[in-house]
Amino acid sequence: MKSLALISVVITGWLLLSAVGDFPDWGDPNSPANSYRLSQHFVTETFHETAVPNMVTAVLADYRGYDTMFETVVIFTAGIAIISILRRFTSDGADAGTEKVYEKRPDLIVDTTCRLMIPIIQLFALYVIAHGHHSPGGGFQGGVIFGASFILIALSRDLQAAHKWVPEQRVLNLAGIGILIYAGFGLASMFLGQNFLDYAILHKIMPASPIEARYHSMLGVEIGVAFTVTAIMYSIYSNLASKGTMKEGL
Amino acid sequence: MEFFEAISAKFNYWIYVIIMMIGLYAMIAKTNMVKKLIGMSVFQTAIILFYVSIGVKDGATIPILYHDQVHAGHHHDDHAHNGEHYDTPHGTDHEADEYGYPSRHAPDVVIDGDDFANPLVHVLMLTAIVVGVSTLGVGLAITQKLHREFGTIEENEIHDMIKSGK
Amino acid sequence: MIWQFDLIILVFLVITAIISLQVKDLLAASMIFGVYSFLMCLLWAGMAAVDVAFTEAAVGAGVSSVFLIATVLRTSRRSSD
Amino acid sequence: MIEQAPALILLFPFFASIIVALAGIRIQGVCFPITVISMAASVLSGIAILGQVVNNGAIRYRLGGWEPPMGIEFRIDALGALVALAVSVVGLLTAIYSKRQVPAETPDKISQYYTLYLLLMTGLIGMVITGDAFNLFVLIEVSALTSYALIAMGPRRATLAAYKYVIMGTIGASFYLLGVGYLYIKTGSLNMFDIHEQLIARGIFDATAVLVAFILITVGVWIKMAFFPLHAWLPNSYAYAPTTSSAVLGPLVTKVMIYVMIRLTFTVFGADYTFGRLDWSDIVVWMSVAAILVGSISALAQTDLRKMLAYLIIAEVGYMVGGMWLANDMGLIGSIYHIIADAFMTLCVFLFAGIIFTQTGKRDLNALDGLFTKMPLTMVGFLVGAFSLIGIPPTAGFFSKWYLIQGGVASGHWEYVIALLISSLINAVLFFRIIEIAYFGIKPAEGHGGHHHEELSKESPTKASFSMLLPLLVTAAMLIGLGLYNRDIVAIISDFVSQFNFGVISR
Repeated sequence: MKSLALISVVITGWLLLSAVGDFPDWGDPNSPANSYRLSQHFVTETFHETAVPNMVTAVLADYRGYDTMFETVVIFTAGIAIISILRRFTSDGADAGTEKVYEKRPDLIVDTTCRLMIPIIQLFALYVIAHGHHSPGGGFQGGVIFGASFILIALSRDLQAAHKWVPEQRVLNLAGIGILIYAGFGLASMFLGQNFLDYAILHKIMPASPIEARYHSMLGVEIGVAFTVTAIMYSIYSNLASKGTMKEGL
Repeated sequence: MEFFEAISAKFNYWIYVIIMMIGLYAMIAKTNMVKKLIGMSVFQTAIILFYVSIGVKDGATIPILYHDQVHAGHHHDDHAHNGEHYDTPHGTDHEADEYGYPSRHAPDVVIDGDDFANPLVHVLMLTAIVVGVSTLGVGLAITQKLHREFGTIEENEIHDMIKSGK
Repeated sequence: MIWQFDLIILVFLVITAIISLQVKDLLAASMIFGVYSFLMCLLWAGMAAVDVAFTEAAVGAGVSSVFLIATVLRTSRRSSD
Repeated sequence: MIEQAPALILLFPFFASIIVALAGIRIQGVCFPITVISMAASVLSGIAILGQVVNNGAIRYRLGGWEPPMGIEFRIDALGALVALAVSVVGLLTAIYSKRQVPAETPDKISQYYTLYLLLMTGLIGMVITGDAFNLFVLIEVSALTSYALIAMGPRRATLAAYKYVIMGTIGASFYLLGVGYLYIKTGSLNMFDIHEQLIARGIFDATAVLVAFILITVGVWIKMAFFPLHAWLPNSYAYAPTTSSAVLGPLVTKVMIYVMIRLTFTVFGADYTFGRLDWSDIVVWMSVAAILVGSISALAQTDLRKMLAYLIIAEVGYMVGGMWLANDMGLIGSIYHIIADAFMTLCVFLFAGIIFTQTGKRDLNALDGLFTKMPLTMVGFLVGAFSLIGIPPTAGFFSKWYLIQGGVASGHWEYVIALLISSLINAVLFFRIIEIAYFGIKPAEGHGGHHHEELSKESPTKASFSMLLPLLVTAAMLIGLGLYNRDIVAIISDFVSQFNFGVISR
């Protein structure tokens, strides 16, 4: 295996390096990728067409919104895939693989610190989601941070404690609803007579101009992404940490 | 010296290939499944590094308009700095679309294309990071299932167990 | 982007990548992989890709490491290579 | 409504998957009807698209209303419409087949199974109709993640095969992504048609980066389609996965990747570049000859029915890759026609293998002992599929091979023609062996356990239920139908093929 790996690495590496000399210099503003009308349009016109100052958010949620919908679907797929691979709904007694990793004791310092941190983390996550139009961040990043706060609960106490907040069923509902919110914006624009995901037409049902309709729809879409990502990140963790039994975490 | 310049202008691309090959080697040569998955993540992040390197422009800043820049067009507006409030200046002589709304938002804001890094590659790589973590999660779940069934996470040991008849 | 910093981070990236793939203890490998992701995040932040860096900080250095550690603790810390 | 058909063909299974995920956990009974209804609606949209394309030419559908290349667009031409329809029909048939199988094989994960199944269909249909190179990567990953899970839901060896598939599949998809990056750095565009225009406008066909991009994309797609030296992940994955999973993965995933290869080669790089400037036809055709021979001979060595069929897929992939690289009209027509024909004949034999596995509980060929009298209809369905794989008229397999051989003769690649004939011969040997076992039973001389097997299998196999038999017979009928109406289908394919003037490509 090692010699096979070495051969393929050498061939691939040589192939990739042979093209490096052909690339434009690093940081060249006049390289084809940076000067072609595609990226120029995204830089100069995004604010005029969507009213969003963060170009990345606008391109992510509007120009390439279809991609982002499937990005959310990838996350959702991963969540469902991990449940279908690992989850065991029937408890068949003692399992040799899931012995306790260490003795669990409630730790005062850990518990208090997490109690203190979790509200702040969640508040920050909400800020990241809501402020994605104006600063780095957005639904995905905020969703991961929000999911991390639930992971912190599960880590600091027990998976059961976290389950009281977010039962398995509710997690999956949240994930599905997130995608439905996203695709719902697309479907709404379809019903109003435009193509899938054309938010501008939504101004008919929003008190806003077409450009502002794009702005507000993007926020809605980001919230949908955040729902799915939060739910699936926690779901993946709880499955991996309990080896699919959902009984006890790490 | 010429050689040094040729490298220094593109050293990002050189090192991305090195990192990527480290990952590829681990994906093929390692027998431990978790190691293979770490190698996979290294491999994928190297590709993301390559894409991000494409979008760099000398002298450009992050692809987010500054607060002041956004409001530069609103000099007629006294409340320009009262928060995130970018409403369209109605009643000016801007072209209107079929619904009677202005077809461009804040038309007097002029943005120079060379001032901001290429946002497109950032968008693509956000998606690629998501794909990477999803694949990592599924790979880890399969690893755990294999550990549950065979009691090991070494691929060659599992092969031996199958060959010797369970 | 200051290219000196860029170069230093890139060298550290290569080092951490090699260490995380060579160390026999998988828990240590996961931790060093987190360091690798964090360095990558720094690099991208320097390249003006703040959104990508933010995501990598949350996903690569955060959640991915947690997933890896969860798997390592649930399976085995030992690695033959 | 009709102008939204390009989006609807994909949105029906997409929305259905989420509804199944949400509602199916509580009420498991809704999973199957929702799946079948959504796939049927998708088939109807596919028919609408095909009608529109045949009458009015290629459809362009702008997602988000943005003008390409700023936004993502669907561009569906004759080839895309045909393959998309074939994918959705196969999806519908497998969905019907899954009614009894899924509760039997994965009893506690029915809703997850159907969710993944519908997401796989969404991904595959999306791959066929998208016109954006990066969007294709995202959809490849959607279908790859679902495939990993659908395989890993099986027993022990399936899980190991799935792990291998994760590693190989990720390398393939990453190579593809890297290739797109190399194209992007030279052209600045992501839309497939726009990349091609930019390559011409900038005159950079000679650039090393474009060559490396071509190699990376081709090798990445080859890994995903299990082309010969890169096929290691396929046989065990498809042989040990749950039967419904292999019945949908076997016919579709490799065929859609071949479609993707044709799409990228002809739309992004162009026939002039691939066959004129590079002129690697000889090497790739020889590789496909190797793939055909290795696949067929390995299939001959198997005693496990499904593993044998999995090796046949590798041989069939060799047919199609070779047919495309023959670089003439007939080869390309044959290759595209074979995508559709092979989707149905692989489906036919995999459905048969699934029925046999469920009804007898055995994996090896001895399970077929004397089945002609016990399951006559099942065997009739299988016979049509087997005849098609061998290439006996009037089944679709005969006509696709006919075009491929014509292409091989026209381009002078005799080794390809000979490999096709040898492979047909081996298929004949394989399937007549099965027919012999099924019709005459195992002769006592063939093994000491023959008598013992007979006793066991006499009581166990029961007649296949209607939901399993119906898709098998429909598939068999479609194989004959595709064969009888081959002229109409080839006429549609020619619409696509005739844009490439192979005659004037300078060699």
